[in-house]
Amino acid sequence: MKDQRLVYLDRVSKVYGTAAHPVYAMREVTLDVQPGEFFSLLGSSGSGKTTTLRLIGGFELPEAGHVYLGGKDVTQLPAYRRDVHTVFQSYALFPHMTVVENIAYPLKLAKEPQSAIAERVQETLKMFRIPDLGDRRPAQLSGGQQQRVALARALINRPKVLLLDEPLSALDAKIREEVRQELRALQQETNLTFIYVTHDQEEAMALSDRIAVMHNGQVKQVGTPREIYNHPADLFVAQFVGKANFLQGAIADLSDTTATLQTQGASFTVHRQPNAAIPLQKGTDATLMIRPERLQLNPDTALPNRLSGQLTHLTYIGQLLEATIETPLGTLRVTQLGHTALQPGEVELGWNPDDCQIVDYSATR
Amino acid sequence: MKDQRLVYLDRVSKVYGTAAHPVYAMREVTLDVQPGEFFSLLGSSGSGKTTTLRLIGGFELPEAGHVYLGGKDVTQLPAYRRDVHTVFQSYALFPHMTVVENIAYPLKLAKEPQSAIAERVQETLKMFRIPDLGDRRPAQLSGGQQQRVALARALINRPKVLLLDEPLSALDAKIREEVRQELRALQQETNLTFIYVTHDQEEAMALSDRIAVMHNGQVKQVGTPREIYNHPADLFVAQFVGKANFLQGAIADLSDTTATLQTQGASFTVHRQPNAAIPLQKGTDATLMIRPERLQLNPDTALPNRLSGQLTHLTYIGQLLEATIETPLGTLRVTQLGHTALQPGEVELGWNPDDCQIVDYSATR
Amino acid sequence: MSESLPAPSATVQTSIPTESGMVPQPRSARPSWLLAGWATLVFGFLYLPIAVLVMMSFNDSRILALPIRGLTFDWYITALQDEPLRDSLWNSLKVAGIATVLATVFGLLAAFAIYRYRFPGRSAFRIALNLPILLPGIVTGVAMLAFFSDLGFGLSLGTVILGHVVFGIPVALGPLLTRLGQFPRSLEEAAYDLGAKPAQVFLDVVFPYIRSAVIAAALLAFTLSFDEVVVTIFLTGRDNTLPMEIWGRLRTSITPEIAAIATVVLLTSTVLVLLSQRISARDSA
Amino acid sequence: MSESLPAPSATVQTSIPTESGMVPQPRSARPSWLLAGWATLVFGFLYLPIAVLVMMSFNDSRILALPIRGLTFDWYITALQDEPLRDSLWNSLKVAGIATVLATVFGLLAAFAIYRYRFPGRSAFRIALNLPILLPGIVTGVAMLAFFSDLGFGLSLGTVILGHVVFGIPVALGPLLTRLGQFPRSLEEAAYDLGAKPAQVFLDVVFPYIRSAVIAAALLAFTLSFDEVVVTIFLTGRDNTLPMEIWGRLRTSITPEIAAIATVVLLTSTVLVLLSQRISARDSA
Repeated sequence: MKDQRLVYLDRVSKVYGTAAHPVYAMREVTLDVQPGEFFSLLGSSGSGKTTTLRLIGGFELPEAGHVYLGGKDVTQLPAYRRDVHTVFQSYALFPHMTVVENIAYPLKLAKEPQSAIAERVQETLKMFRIPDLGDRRPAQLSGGQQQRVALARALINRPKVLLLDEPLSALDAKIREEVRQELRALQQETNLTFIYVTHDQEEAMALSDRIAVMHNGQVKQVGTPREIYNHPADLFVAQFVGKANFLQGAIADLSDTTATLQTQGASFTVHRQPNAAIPLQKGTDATLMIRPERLQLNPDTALPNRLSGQLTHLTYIGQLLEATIETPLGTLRVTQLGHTALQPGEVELGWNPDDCQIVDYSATR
Repeated sequence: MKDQRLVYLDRVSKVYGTAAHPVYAMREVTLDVQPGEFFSLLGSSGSGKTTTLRLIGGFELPEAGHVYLGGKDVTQLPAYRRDVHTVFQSYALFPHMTVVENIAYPLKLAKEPQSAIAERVQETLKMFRIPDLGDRRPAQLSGGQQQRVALARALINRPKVLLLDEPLSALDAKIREEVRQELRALQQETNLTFIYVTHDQEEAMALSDRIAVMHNGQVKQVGTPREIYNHPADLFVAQFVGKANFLQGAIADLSDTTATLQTQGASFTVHRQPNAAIPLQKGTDATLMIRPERLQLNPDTALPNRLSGQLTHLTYIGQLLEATIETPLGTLRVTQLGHTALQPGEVELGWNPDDCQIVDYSATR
Repeated sequence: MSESLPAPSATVQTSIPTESGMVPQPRSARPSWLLAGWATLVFGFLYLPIAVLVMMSFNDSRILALPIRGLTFDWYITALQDEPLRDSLWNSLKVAGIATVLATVFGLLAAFAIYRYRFPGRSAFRIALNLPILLPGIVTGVAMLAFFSDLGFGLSLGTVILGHVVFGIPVALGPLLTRLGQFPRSLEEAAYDLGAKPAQVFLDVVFPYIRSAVIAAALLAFTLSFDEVVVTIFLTGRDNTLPMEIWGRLRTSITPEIAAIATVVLLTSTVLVLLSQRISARDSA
Repeated sequence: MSESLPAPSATVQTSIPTESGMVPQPRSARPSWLLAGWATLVFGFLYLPIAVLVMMSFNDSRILALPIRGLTFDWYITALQDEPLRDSLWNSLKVAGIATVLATVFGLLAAFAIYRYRFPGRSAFRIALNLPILLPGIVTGVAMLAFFSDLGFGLSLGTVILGHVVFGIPVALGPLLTRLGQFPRSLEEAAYDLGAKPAQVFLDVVFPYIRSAVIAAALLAFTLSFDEVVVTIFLTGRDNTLPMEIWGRLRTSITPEIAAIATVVLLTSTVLVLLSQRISARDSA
């Protein structure tokens, strides 16, 4: 099934700096991307996500490891010999060429006949709904239009893989939402493989089939948006993706399917993830994570995990209402839909064993 | 009750450009800010929000209208004669002065005795939890630390009003959330009046007592976050703040408390806002707005407004799950909490008369 | 807004209509008579002498007295018919032409080396290249003279060209480095990415981007060489360049013919300099 | 990752350990021998003459022949004891000192006017100020001479100073405008906001920000004045500046004394120029 891995990084390391003070931009990164997948690299700046993208694009040489494209080792191949195109963060449109000349450039390099080029360019302009902009220069276009031209140029000769380096970051918030949907639709129509770099978790979650969360040059977790949000591999992923409440305690009891966390004066039952990488042991310290929207306020039915506290503060942001609740175990946040009726005062919190997860097995770090 | 208006703008206009081609940065803006209030100016770039702030700060002269501070006309007063301080977007810390010198600068200008200055500065450093940074230069501080120094400098001699010009925009997403909470706490502790400029509606909603939504130099609506989100004054505010679904139709029936909107093959009952500025008339075209989280999917009880459709697409972003539903009246979006179980297929939508609102009384614009 | 606010009175209202055509000055604007006075002083001092020179060249008398009684082109015709002057003009054009080509090519190479490669001593390399333009011409002139005579080189227009190339390189380097510094590396990467080989990347993307700077650099180098006196004096043999010829004749007194030829040199230099500034400014805007 | 992926073989694994100390070159790096060769050529041409001059000044014979047989400071002592040389050095320092102060002050005023006020013809004003440094010295020299003699001014060190100020202003303007262009307007507004009146804003905020540029500008103006020859020749009376004195003596031949004094001028200029560049670079980094 080797063919299934369209892009495959095999323990790739990229080092900057000197031998005495090496700075690892990537540390033994292993990744595979399937054909037709929308794959995101999610991380903050300095996490190595852009370096990973540049390495696939052919702009960097790794110190160790191999890069495979369609089963072929391309580690040493320069960018112009790789069947992979990039949409740069700045779009990188050629300022002295018109939109048509920009879009035709890859075809011109491939030495296609003039007439075929003209036809393909016209088709592409139509497809990206910019047929009237052909004679403009990049400087005469809006941000959203430039983005479309950059996409059109990168896609016109159908690369195996399209790499996108934070392509929405230069756009206004409202346009970004719109372009995001277009991007997803484009990927589904063309059925091409997209590798997408972003620091915006909401963007990554909304767009991707799978996400690789990166931190300090390492891949922390690879999975679908749901897997990453609901079953973060460790404390870092739990904190980085979404908001979360954490409770510290010690493992008091273990069964095949559940664990019991003992805190001061309370104990909580947790559903164990069958594939969790965390080796739980009775007696060790552990951190429990509960997402704010999983906590139920004054639940109707008796839930296995319960905690009472004081609702002290409400933050209203339209779609959502965030309640701050002071409990004996610390401050917890609860999120509800915006029009929920809540009042400050005494509240009862409850949640189910599979609404929470152990994300760290030693609180003594 | 004139004293209640700490800041009062009386039909202020600010014009750039030439007489032949005037560009209105502010057009007859009237605003009042109460003492102790956290007041936000929300708008996109070019809406006039920053010009309004600069006018209150004393950096711009209006072409028409008056600015009152504590009942006194300060329209012609330069910045250094106004008891109002600004936290700039860039923080504007003096690069050749240390943190202590920066914070002490307003006291030095006020010719306070050296010993009193030293004491107040030390207090302030402690209050802002930066006691160890006193000898550093601004360039040696992180973004969050610079922000605290800028706040400390602006607050040390207790101005009547603190103006904040997008103070969080230079910070990382995660720190921004943290600083936002600190800012709100600071305002509540000190009980000072904050006027806050932002383009980020979530920030404005989470922080403010009241918000003024600005557009093209005009104030479109002033109100609490809940008022603005739930009862937008017009179509612009409805679109600008939060996400919304819109249905076009004609007013078929009117009573004192409700209106009926007739669309192709369906009619909907709307609760009328008593203070709505929109003069509804039987027979006119109208636009109905429903927030995505107010739409109920396959409701248990029979709701007055119903619509059936096809759930075609689900976007998962952790806390929230957004469903795209194709109906005979167009595409609607429904938002639920992230862990809600939804499947594509036939669905029934329902909502109550007070979950929706008429936002525009003529669809023929 | 609370209901009890007093309605703004009519008197307030009438006092605030926008005055038509009034565009407010920013707060910091001061009265500009100080600026105007100072500008007059400086420009008077700077440009009056040049005005006098130009008037002299058009005056129909050998003695300049204001107001001018009559205008003439005679001095220009006299200057044109003067064979040594014509020869020196031709020499100047030859020297400046060759020096410009060499300085621009070497400047382009140096600019690329500085821009592209991170090598040890990169910034020292840059300063070392810039130093000649800032060092006293008389010292470098003396040094080159000593060097050439030590090597037994005969002085000629060739040695003048070499000298001008040394000064031309840093002059050409300025606009080239500025423009290359603005070149977004991503444009180059985008070209590679779309399938262009290194030579194509240079021709299709890099050169079009810096073309205006190359022209500006060449114009500057030409002007410098055309006007140079100090180093030229040391390095030339029997052949004179135009400024040298003017110089030689000035030893006695300023004649209207000299004023005419100086006016031509002035006009040419001004046009070339303004042209090069305009070209640089157009693209970096 | 699917379960059926073949495990990477051991041979692959052994071939990819990080070689210790290997830091990769960026893709675009070419062999650097071309660069090195070219650098040698340019620098050889540029700096060998200067090296010859310096060697000459330390050589214990009147004739320079390599290798040098002995070193001596005699030529420096001879130069120092030479009264006309000493006088001309003193003249140069006077002229450069006064011209520097005037050029820096006027340059500062001009820089503020350009930076702060939007007045009609602002960019023309800026170009007009810059032109003198780019116009041929011989033309401006001739023009000033014609002007002064027309006005009946006696030529003296005073006229030289005036001429140097004209060239010094644009030179000083460069670093000042660059630095003022970097000045964030918000710093000024912050100072006003916190209660500072206009004069305090300048002293507390603006001047500290541009101080380094003022020093750099003054150093540059000084160097220019100290080294200037062309305009000085036209404008001086009986008093000679140091470069003029060297010039006059060179008419015969290069003596080791001249080499010694030229070495001193060279060293001073280099130090001043490097100092001004360092000061500008330090603050704008």
